[in-house]
Amino acid sequence: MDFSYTEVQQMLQDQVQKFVQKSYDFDTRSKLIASEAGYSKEFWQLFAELGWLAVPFSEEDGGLGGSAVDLMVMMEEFGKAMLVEPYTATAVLSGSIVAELGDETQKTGLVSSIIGGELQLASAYAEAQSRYNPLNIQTSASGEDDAIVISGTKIAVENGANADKLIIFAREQGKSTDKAGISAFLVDAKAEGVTLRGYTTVDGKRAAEIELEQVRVGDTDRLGAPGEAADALLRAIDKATVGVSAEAVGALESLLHKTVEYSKTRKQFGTPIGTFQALQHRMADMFIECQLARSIVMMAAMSIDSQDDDAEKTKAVSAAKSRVGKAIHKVGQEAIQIHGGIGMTDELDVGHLFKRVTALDIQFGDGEFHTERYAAL
Amino acid sequence: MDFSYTEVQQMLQDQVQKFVQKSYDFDTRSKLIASEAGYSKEFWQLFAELGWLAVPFSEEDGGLGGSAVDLMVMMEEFGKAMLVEPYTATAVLSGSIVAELGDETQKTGLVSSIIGGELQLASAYAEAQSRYNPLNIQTSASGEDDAIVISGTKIAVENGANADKLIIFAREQGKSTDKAGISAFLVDAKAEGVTLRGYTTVDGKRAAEIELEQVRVGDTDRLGAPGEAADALLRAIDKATVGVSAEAVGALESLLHKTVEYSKTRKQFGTPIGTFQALQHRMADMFIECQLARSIVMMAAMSIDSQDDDAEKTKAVSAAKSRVGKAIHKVGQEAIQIHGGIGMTDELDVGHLFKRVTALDIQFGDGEFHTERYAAL
Amino acid sequence: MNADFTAEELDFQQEVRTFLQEEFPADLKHKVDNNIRLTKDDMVRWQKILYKKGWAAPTWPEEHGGTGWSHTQRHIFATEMGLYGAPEPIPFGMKMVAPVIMAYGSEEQKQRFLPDILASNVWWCQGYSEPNAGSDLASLKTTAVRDGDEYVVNGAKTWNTLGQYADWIFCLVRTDNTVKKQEGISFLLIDMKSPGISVKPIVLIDGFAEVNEVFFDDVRVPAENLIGEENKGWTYAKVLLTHERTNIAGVARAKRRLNALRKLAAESPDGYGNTMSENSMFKKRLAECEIELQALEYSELRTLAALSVGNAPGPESSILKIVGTELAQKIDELVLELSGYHSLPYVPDQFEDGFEGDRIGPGTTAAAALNYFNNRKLSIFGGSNEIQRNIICKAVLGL
Amino acid sequence: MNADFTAEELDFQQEVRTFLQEEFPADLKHKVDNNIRLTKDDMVRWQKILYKKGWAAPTWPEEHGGTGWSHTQRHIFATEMGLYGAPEPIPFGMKMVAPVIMAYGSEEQKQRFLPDILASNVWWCQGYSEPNAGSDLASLKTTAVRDGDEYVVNGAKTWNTLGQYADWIFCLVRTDNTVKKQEGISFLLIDMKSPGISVKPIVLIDGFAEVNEVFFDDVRVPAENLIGEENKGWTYAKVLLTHERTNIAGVARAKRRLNALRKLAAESPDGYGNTMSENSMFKKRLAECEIELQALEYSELRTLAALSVGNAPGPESSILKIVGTELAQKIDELVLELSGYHSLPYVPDQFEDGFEGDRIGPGTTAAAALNYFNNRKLSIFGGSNEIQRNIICKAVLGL
Repeated sequence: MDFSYTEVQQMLQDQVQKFVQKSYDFDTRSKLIASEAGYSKEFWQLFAELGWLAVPFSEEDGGLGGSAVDLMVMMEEFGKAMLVEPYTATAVLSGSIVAELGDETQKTGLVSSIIGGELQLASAYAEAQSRYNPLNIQTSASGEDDAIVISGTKIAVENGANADKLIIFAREQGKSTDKAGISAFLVDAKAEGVTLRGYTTVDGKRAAEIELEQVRVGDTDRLGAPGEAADALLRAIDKATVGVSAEAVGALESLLHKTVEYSKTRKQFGTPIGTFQALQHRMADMFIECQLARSIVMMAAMSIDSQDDDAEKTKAVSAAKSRVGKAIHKVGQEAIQIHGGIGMTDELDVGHLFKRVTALDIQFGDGEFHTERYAAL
Repeated sequence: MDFSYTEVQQMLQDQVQKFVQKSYDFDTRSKLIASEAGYSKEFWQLFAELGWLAVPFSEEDGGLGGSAVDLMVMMEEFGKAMLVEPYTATAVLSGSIVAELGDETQKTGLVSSIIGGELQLASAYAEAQSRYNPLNIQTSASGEDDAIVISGTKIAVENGANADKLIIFAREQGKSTDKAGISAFLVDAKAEGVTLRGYTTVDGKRAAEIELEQVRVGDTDRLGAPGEAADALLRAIDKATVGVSAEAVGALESLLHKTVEYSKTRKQFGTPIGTFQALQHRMADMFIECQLARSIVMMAAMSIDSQDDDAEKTKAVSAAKSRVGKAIHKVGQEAIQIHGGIGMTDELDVGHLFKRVTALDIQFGDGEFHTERYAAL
Repeated sequence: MNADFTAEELDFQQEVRTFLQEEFPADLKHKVDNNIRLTKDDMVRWQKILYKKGWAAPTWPEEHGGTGWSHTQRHIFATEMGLYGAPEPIPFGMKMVAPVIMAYGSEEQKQRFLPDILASNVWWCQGYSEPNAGSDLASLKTTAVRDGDEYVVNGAKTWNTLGQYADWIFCLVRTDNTVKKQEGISFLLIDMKSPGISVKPIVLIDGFAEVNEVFFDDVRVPAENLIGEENKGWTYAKVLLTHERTNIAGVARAKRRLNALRKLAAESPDGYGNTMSENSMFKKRLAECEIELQALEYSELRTLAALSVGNAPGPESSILKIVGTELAQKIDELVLELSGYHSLPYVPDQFEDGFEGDRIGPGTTAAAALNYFNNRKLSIFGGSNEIQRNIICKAVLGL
Repeated sequence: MNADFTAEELDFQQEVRTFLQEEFPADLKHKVDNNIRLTKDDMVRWQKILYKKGWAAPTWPEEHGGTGWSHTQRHIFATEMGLYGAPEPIPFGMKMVAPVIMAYGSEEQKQRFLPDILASNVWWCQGYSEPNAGSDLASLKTTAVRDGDEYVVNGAKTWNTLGQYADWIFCLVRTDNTVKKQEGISFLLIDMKSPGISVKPIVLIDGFAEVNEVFFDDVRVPAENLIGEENKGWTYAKVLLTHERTNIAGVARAKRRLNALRKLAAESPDGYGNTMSENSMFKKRLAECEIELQALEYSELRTLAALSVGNAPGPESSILKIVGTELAQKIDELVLELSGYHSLPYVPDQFEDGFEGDRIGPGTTAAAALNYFNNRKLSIFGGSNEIQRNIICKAVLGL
């Protein structure tokens, strides 16, 4: 039993903290959100140089080892500063899928480009009817002449509008919720038949709806065996779920910290509101929520790294996302309430942290969904 | 729309308040619980004289009208003082069943005896496997020679050990959860084959487990038509559920009142604990719970009195019991917590109020059960 | 005890329903049903329709143009409006400044201001809160210094709802710094066109600017615009604050939203081949909201019944405010839960009148997160729920 | 970062398991599994078995007979004990007075008291709380007045757990009334057989008298029983209060109870032909408890890991106390929910050793309400959860 950080983890944490402190204040972030791309390509290059983009990959693939705990340590710091760079979309989710499903040729081309910061990816699996079941896929892929033709609509594709390439999950066989029959295809974002509708999300990231009309790809664009992409998708989502849970833990910590500090300076009726015991005990409860969220995300990360059994990993991930979701509602709402009106304004960071954690609750399934999934497992 | 009390309701409330103030302090109650019968026969006679036992009955049956609102007004006061007399068992539950199912002969004999305070009844429907489904009945009744023979085991029969007569719900036909096939039989408590195991309940009432071994009754002991007692049972339970919900509202009010008063006198760190804002806001929340509980019980009582549709009534009753159940957990637990250790002691009334409301939550189905029933209706 | 309406009341209910069906403009109904914000013109148009019908001011006495309705009729009217989705008139003129003018204003002030409020000719806004006061209203710092026949006003007000539309603002201002904070406050009416007033929108986290800061820089206000006596303003405002706040519980609105929620659940796939209305856990959360709403509704009816027999409104309104806002926020959470990924796009403009871009997602789900964010204000504004709990502790529990 | 045990630790875990299976008496196991209370003899018998094995005092230094285990080993030991249902030794001697004696007692006192604590020859109880002090411990009023070589003690202590069995009591007493309340307190060891001591049981709402009041009427205590210096008692006690409280989170016990709960659900009919383990709402509540337990467990492991690398225990123990007790109480509620009518009979005697009457209902369900009532104490005693929140506010949040 060892809960200490490795040297690499310590380094990652220090690096992100320094980066945030030096280069990523709230103003900078706001400007990035308002910019065309919605994130900083310059920072992305820095991430590559610092090796952050290599974190999700195994050493064989040229990465730092692919440990979920490493990811957790780093993404918690991302969360504190509400980074808007598409780390989850490109490096974690798409990266894991490529690493697991890609053949040597595909991997050689893609993984090193991701690690090098030269390639943006987006994974498109969710559809309007799929809610939080990533295997609910109606987008179809069928052979026609020598090509494979993909048609369907994808929603909530994080980084969709900025991606060079899209990983499209489409059904080659089976009914809409079958596990078997789902394939992953690498599609150029500019391919004919691809229509992207990009938007900013409530928490300042970028995402897109993607319409695929008779998009033609070749056999070599398929990642993995035909109809067998589901397991890799689920595993990638589990790992990314630990990542966003850690991101949420970081953001919750920021919310707690800012609320406590505000309560020490904000005066009402002649005294700082932080001296009112009713508010004090509620802040103590926020602290407890933050600690429990942190603990269970550590549990899930360690489970991903050490468990062999996929079902056990999934259960651990659902436990974490469930508990973090509860903390998100409680800590997020209390932070706004204790701040009062000022916490509702666009110009203060607290409201944006609240929006970020709310979006993280939804990503990959909200707390209620994961509680049910846990109970069913 | 009129939320004021009628003269009768005002009178009932005054009467009970005066009775409690004069004759029913905590010591008296404790002695009654320790007495052999577990309640006061003298008080019971007084209830008869004051007309309280006539409240659940229609005017045709010699009662005061049978209004659920009347019942609510009175039982709320019962609840404040935690009465242990078997009012619900004899007058409300069994009384309603007899009034609805009995033929003229049966009613003449029984209803006036109930109203006159001469007869104690107990309704036995629950069984070990039935949880909160009163129609889950395995106790069987079958014809044999000229008699009907009843066998089975009943649990949680309130007033069972003190009853002169038992109303036994037994199945003449159908599977164990069928609505059709359930009959009600009037059985002498001393009849051969009846074994009673009486006990005191956690909230100071009396109840019994009843074993029925080949108990022989006649056709004239059946209340209502063969196999058609279920609806009357459900209606009687709905009405009694409003009664115990009102009882709970009264007890919750006592808990709130005693907690607030205690907090004004109990000092910690040099000041009354009622000045600590964290506790103040929790007491405000207790007050809110009490008010919401009261409001929804009024809604259910009015629904019983004015609605024609049984399903609507049942839904209103489940709404009330669900919400009251929530209030019971919150207010009961907070009352103990704010009192601290002293609230846990047998010698103070607060702990007994807590036990009473906990038992009332369970009676006729707890809050969670009724929330689910409401959602399913 | 019964919750039934009389035959006359049922007739009235029917009259209100017919009126709403016939007179509430279809384009406004469309906007309300699709989460599109109403413009100032929309609101004024609707209020003038009510005025024409004679129903603009249910809470006013008849002498000033009120309806002369009983408490029950007012309740029926508010309920039917809420259920139909017809917005209540903006409260700042009708319900906030008018009662103060009626109670403490001079005859001239009544003649001058009340008819235009009734007819929705003049849009009012409220100038109470200040940047550093928050829930501690009485600590306000905006000053009004008497100079001849005028007051010179300096300072800033905040959380000024819809002040961008306002013609007039009613303000609490400090006219005496030397006494206890409550005793140096006056109640002043100020023309928003006065030189020296500037309005700065405050964008909230849902992307809308429904509140403002209002700055006063040597604004000269005729002394005739003072209500009542100088330094008595806090007393007047307090009366207003504890004045019957109709519909504070928001029961009808909550009913309407729960109906919409049920409909949305029936249309929302659960991802596994069923809809969310078949998800037993979601059904239970919905049931809990419905049950809470009934408890709230009957709490409101109890208050109403007490008013009807002449009792003064008590601290019950604090309960209604707390429970009503917490329930509204819970409903927001359930809508958000159903909306999921559909609620993530941040395109506030698509909920503005005249948006011509491509809409992303259906109105209900696309607005879910924004509504969830925006409605956090419910437990903060209008006397925060903490303040309401303090009131219960003091006024009811004697703590 | 990993939560795995080393090979040696796994061996040790196996050793503990084997020991428990072989040495924990079957009659005690039967009692524990059936909610029957252990008698004093039961507890002493088990503690002497642990003593014989050399495992009586995992938290003591080796020089006094401790095990010399690492923090991880202690954790493994506590976990296995909890999972198996073997009770922890009564803490008053082993974990409460012994550390104080070790730290502040004289050599004579160590010789005199520690071996008998280790061997469970002497039963200790705690004399801290007083009838009018509650959470405000330092306001205690029991006095000890020096008279020659003795102190004369007068006053009353309360919430004295299992004092009816005790041979000795350790007390905080007031030795100086003229200074700040914390500065006039001394730490005194008193023989329960001293003339003038009387013990009055306090029956709790579950019908049991597990706590007592202890009265001191001119009780003469040899001055040699004073720990450390006069008037320094508060310092000593505070050290004890913040001393590592092993197993305060109750993780292993909660795991054991959740296992039992799952089993009970599978055996509990829902009344409609299925069991409660098929009720999706109940399953969800159970899942929430399991998830909370994992969050709690890893919070405890984090604390343990920090201890293992030499960090002092911080205010984390307040979190563990709050979350652990609230979870235990939530489990009580779920057991009660499953038990329903079966939990209503009030027959406390049937859970006492040697009860020969007819038992009503199976142990788990019949004890459900009594356990629910009794365990409300968890959030009150041992530093109420309000006090724990105050500690977090002060020590962590700087409020």
